[in-house]
Amino acid sequence: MAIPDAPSTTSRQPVLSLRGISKNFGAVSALTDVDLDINAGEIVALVGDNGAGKSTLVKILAGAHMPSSGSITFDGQPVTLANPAAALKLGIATVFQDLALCENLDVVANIFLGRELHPLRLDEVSMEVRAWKLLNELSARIPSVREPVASLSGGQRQTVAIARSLLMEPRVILLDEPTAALGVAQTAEVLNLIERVRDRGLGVVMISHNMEDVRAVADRIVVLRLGRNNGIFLPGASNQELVTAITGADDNAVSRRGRRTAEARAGGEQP
Amino acid sequence: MAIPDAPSTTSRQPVLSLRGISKNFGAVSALTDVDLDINAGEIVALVGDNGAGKSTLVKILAGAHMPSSGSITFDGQPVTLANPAAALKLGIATVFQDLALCENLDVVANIFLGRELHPLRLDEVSMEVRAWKLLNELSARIPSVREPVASLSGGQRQTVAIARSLLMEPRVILLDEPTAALGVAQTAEVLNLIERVRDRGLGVVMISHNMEDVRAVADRIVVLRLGRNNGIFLPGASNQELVTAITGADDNAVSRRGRRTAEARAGGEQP
Amino acid sequence: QDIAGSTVAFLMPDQGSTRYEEHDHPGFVAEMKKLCDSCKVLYLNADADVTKQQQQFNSVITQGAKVVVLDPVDSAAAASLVHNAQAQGVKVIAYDRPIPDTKADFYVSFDNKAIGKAIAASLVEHLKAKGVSSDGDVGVLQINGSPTDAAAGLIKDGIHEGLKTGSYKTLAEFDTPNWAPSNAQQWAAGQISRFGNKIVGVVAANDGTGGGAIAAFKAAGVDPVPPVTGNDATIAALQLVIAGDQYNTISKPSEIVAAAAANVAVQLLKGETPKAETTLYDTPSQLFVPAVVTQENLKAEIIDKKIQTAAQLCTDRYAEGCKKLGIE
Amino acid sequence: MTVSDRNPGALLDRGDERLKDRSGAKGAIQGFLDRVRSGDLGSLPVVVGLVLICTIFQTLNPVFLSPNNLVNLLFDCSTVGIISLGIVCVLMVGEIDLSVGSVSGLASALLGVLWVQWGWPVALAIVAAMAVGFVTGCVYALLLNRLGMPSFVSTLSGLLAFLGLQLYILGPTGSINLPYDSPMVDFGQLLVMPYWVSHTLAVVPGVLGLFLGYRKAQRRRAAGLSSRSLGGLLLQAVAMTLVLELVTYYLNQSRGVPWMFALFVGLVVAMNYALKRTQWGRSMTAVGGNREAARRAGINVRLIYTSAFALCATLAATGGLLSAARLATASQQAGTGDVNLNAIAAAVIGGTSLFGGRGSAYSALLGIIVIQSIASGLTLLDLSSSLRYMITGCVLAIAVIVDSLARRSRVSHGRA
Amino acid sequence: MTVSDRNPGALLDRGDERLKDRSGAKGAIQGFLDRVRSGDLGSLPVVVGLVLICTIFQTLNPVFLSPNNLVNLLFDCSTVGIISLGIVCVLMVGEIDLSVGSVSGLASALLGVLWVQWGWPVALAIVAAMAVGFVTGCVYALLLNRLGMPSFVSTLSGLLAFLGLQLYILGPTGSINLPYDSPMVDFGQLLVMPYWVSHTLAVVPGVLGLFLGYRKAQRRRAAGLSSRSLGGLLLQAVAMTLVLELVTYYLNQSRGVPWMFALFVGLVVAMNYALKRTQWGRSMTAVGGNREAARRAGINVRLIYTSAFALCATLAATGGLLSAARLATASQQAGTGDVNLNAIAAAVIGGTSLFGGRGSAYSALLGIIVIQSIASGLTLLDLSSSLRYMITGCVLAIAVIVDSLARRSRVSHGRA
Ligand SMILES: Nc1ncnc2c1ncn2[C@@H]1O[C@H](COP(=O)(O)OP(=O)(O)OP(=O)(O)O)[C@@H](O)[C@H]1O
Ligand SMILES: Nc1ncnc2c1ncn2[C@@H]1O[C@H](COP(=O)(O)OP(=O)(O)OP(=O)(O)O)[C@@H](O)[C@H]1O
Ligand SMILES: [Mg+2]
Ligand SMILES: [Mg+2]
Repeated sequence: MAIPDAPSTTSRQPVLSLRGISKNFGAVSALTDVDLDINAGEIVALVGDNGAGKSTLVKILAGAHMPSSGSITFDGQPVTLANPAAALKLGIATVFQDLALCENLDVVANIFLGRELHPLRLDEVSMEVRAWKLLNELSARIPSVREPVASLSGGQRQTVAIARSLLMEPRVILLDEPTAALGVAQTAEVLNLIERVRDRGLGVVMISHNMEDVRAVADRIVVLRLGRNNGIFLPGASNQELVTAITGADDNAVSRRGRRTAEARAGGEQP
Repeated sequence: MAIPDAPSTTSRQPVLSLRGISKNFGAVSALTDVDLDINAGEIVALVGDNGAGKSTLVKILAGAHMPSSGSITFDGQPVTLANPAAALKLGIATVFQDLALCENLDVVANIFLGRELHPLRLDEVSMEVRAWKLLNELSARIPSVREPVASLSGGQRQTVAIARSLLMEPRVILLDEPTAALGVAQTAEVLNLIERVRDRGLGVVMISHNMEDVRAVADRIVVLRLGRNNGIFLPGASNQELVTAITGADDNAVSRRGRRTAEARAGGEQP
Repeated sequence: QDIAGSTVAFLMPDQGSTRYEEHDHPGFVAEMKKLCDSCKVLYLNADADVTKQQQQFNSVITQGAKVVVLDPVDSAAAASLVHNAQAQGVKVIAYDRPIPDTKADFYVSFDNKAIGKAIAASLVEHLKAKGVSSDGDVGVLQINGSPTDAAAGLIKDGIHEGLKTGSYKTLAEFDTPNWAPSNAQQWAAGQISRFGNKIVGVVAANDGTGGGAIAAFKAAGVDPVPPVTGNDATIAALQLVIAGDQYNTISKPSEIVAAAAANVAVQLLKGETPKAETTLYDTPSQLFVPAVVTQENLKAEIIDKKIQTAAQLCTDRYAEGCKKLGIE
Repeated sequence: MTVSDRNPGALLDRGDERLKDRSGAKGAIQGFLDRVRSGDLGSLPVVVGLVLICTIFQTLNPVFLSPNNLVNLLFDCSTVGIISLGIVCVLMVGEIDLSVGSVSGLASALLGVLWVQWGWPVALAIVAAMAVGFVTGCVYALLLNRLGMPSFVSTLSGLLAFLGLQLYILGPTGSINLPYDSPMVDFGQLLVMPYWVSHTLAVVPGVLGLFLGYRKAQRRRAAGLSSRSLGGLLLQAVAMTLVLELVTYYLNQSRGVPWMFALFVGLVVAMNYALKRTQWGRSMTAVGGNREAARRAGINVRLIYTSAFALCATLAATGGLLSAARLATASQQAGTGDVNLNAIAAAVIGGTSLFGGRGSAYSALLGIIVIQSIASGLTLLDLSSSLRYMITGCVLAIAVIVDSLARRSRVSHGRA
Repeated sequence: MTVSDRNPGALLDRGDERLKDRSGAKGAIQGFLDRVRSGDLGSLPVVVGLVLICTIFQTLNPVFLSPNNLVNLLFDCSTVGIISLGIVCVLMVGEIDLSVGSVSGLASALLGVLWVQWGWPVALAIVAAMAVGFVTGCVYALLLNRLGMPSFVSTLSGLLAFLGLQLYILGPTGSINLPYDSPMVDFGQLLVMPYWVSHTLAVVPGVLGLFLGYRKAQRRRAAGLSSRSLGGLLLQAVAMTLVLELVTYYLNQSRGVPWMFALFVGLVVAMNYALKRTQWGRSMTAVGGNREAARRAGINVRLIYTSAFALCATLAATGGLLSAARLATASQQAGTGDVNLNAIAAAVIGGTSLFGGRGSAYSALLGIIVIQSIASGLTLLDLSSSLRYMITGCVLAIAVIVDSLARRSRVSHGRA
């Protein structure tokens, strides 16, 4: 169910569009000649093996890295995202895989970092109320928002990072493995949230290794392999198809494990 | 399918057994009166909501935290795990959720940290060969093992942390969300690995938020909720059961989302 | 006026030289004991820090000192201390270094400028006597004290004057940070590379820097070491003089000056006006002339005046030299 | 979106059942005990260390706590304290400025030359000296931002270069005396508050604390958050006012509270406000805690560095001007010696981390008081310099050990 | 377990297709250019800065590069260099020792008192002084390990306390002369290698490098890993030998290579081996990089701290002994002044991070050469001390700017 060429998506102008993006780190080429379009009101899932370059791509879109070559257009205008502030100004909100929280600040301060209410006289009460609301919306289980982030559990931190990105009114939202550390309930809430956000007309990029989640919410699935585009799929694509595109081989660890467990079960049933 | 009381597991002596473990952080009680048994040749899955105290429990077993109260026995002997070195010496290997890698060291150095070959004259060649072998076994996609860990992707780091724990010959292995950042192939390899390790007679504790994975490999599922034991299940338990135990409510985000998507699909089928 | 139980403070500037703790302070205390047994003497050393000295000054006044003997770290900065003290009715005796900007109640000192002049002039004379020609590009090196030390500035001025008594050029001049001998040594070593045997002598502002210069010559394998001056008559320097490595140093029998200061202090306590020999910077003053010590007069100035004992100086390695100079 | 398992009717921030109840007087005491056990005591341990030091010195020489000596102490604290306040700024962002001593020396030299020698109006000379400090800080920030030069090295270069400059501009004359009767020198040496002013000011913190605390509690209650009880607020306000009034009364037995110290405390309070209650301060803390995270949050990290260095160097210059006033001299020695180390040590002793992201303006105040108390206490004992050095070292260690012990238990509770 | 998509037949560590090929001469050049572009140049930039400094001073005064002056330079480098080597150790674990100057001063004072005054055998006096250093380091480590006292504060206390102790034990006499004809002083002032020894030693690094490099390449090839070509190894060995022989030849034009410098270099090489090729060094780096991760890996973090501090203080004492030998005096000023700052600055300038986990023993060597070159170069110019300070500051900045520029591009390539 791979989309051979996707002229249908070019009918409306993408919010954000990448062409020929490459990124080298010393002797390693993390990205080579990658193209990507993000439309408003659409969830693009970005999948790929470990080290495929997904986070690098997101960091380039978020202004955290500069691409080695390639062009980015936003609303049809070529832009250079020289730093994260530039990306934020364009309305690109990002949840990074490494979360990028300040461990020494408390939860409220982290959520509002860079966007504090009343710069000259911080309004702690309003910020705290707003923070609780956001966290409750995400079913977060954080005992106190006045503890430094250093003392939070992995999932609690991830929730904080997601709450951060909901604060501003973005045009595009980039989520780099947003549910990796979340509990089942929190994951469900985040998926709900992603759908709500899409319905409000935002462009969403979601990276995930969980194929169920990806197929549940994505409108389009873009596969990266070893830093290159490796096909675009619709959510209806089978697991097998996707995994093959991701690992680059029909016979991969997933399929082998699938066979093995199936055999074991069969063996177990006929003792 | 909850196990009401599990006398069957007490027939053989558990390798590691916790009784009445509590842990307070300032005003927050992260763990209250938790019991846990780990048998040889058994995979115990530890599940729970974000902030339920799973990682705290693992850190206590790994010697990284001292419990506020409670007792730990290893092979029937009461032990105090005053520091990680003590736990390692007993043969408890751990993959921490926050990975605990030294960003400034390269992959080989991280894998062998504390267990270098030839302390007075490091054998870099053998270590590098061994590291490549371990990484390939895990289907890792790491371009170079001589780069500092700081430059690795999230999943690559996690693979390194897992490779670390395979180096020694442990009695018990604790895996705190080992597959959270891994790609599909790598996840499959790790699940294979966990099963192989169990079959070699090790006790395995695995924390995961992915119920499929949990049910696929676990022999017993222990649920924590808000720092307390909240039931023990067999892998045959339904998703619904588990999620209810984890979130503490029948009507939770997961079930709501399930209903919603089902309705939407139904609605979509009858336009 | 009854002065029993009064408090007198004795404030010294730094540790650059051991004399303050070894000679001045004991000398002052001993004389005070003689003159006023029940008087209390407060002693503090400012470790070459102006602000510390100000704190110490304020502190002794708080403790009720009626007379303060002050050897200022920075002569200019001391002016305000004197000013404040006098406003509170506390008398100040300038000691060792003058306080030009404000009139202290008395000034007792060796003259630092005179010291600089004396060592330089003594060196010039020695060179002339040896028949060292001042023609061509030969000359002397000048190693001054710390650039941030006012006393060093006075000595430096004196050295300039002293060198004018001869016609030897100054090849190069150096302010030694913190009076550190190792800095002096490094600098001297560089000049030796630069000028080689054109260096006929070194005027060093104290024994430590002089010792550094000597070490540099020794390290460069220069033999014999050209004459090097010093100042303070430390044991180490006297030993070098005995061994013939250092040409001269200055003996300041500080006990005498300290005793004089004690006398003045007691008179001021009693409300008397101490009589002055001269007036310097508008301040009634009593100045002592220090003695230049060379091999010739070492026995007379040091041993005979009981400033150091032969036993202290003539340790095994210097015994032979001592014998030559007639010191037993 | 309803969260089914929160305690019904609980306050927004008290919903988690794992939180122990900490309301009411018993709760407050329990909370305090909890904090003692977990080592989360803020600056209390340093205060305990200070009390210890004071007790020892007082028993050794009763002049130590005499009002007169304390007034001297306050005068002496102010100059290095202000420099230390600047150091807190650069430490907050995880950098260092080794040149504060030299910059302060340069400022005092400039004051002497411009005001006394060239006859500029004193205000202009002050502004010029502070401007030089400001520019210096900007240059350090530029070197860091554009060239990535570690501040340790750039400020070390500055340390040397400015010392040279100081000597150079004072060169021809050496130290320069400032006129005694000028308001500047009076400010540094004599000016104290009239009694009524000091007593009035001593009431302000308590009243303000009560007022603001009450308003905040009201707003929090309205928003459904937990809030402090009025009783607790009142108790705190009364206690604070009492202590301050007592201290003021005691100091007024002698000369009174120096205006210079008031300036220092004013700057500390202002800095504390800026660091804790403005976006700028939040950004400073964030940059010090995790530079990359701050950058990704859209904070202009370069601007933050620039502001930190500029503020530090400007405060250093201010400190230099005040110490010139205190000495009534633009001295060649100004800013040399221990100034650097004392300024940095004060901040660190007060609890500001050398590694960035953790600290407070009050650490400068506390730290410098500790250091000056030791210095002052030792001047009251008749000791040779060698002994004085040794004892200073030991007492310093003791003063910090209390704090370290408290923090150690904090680490063992997993929140280093 | 077969990895289907690796390049078939590729070396174990060259399997990833994203890796650019870097074998062969062209690959090596390409790799170098890559590294230039990404700023991963190790100590090359500092060397460039050094060359820059040397050129400038040489044009200003041709004595600068005269063999005689260089020999002096090497003598002077060794003392502070050894202290700086200790600083590298504590910086590696992310701590600091501010008291190295005082400890070195104390050691030289002990040498004077024990050897000259009390008549102990010189070897015993040396051992005693070093033992004092060792114990000092252990005490700092104890304070850190048991009480969690930040090393900045404990060593600051040490700085003061040991300065006092130094003054105290030298008290009665002030400075003490060391006998000029003793081997100790000879070692510090005169002893140089015979020509044949220096020329032989100059060959060693090249030959050893070639031998070990070849053996390693062989082993790697056997293990299926990529390896360096013999040509490259040979080229490097020849180049290194040539440079060293030339330098040796040049120095032998004057007095020759000082044994003291040889000792320093020997210690640097040993330390480099210990840091890079032993488990201990790995643990040091790990503790400096992420203390908690190291602890969780079962490393005895306390022991590592103890070894770092003990080594640092012992090396500081050694440096103090050598500087006493160099000066032929146990002076009251020994170890005061710039010693601390120079020792720390040398390590930092050489590229060791103040924040732990990154550094090398060679940074002490390089850094101290930079610092001493500046000092020596300025010594040869007739400058007032104010100008000298200013120029030192500026030249220091310039020397580091080259390095900073290189590292900046490194940050922009995402590997800060
Ligand atoms: N700062 C860096 N310096 C050097 N190499 C880097 C850097 N960042 C990423 N890389 C390399 O680029 C490649 C792609 O990394 P990236 O983080 O984009 O992977 P990813 O697709 O997000 O993987 P994962 O699923 O594990 O998160 C990896 O091989 C990694 O080693
Ligand atoms: N060092 C600490 N200091 C203070 N509180 C802590 C600390 N570590 C954990 N906690 C608290 O303990 C609770 C349990 O945390 P823990 O990390 O064990 O959760 P978890 O079950 O692993 O969650 P997750 O699924 O998100 O990883 C959390 O509320 C957290 O805030
Ligand atoms: Mg990623
Ligand atoms: Mg966890």
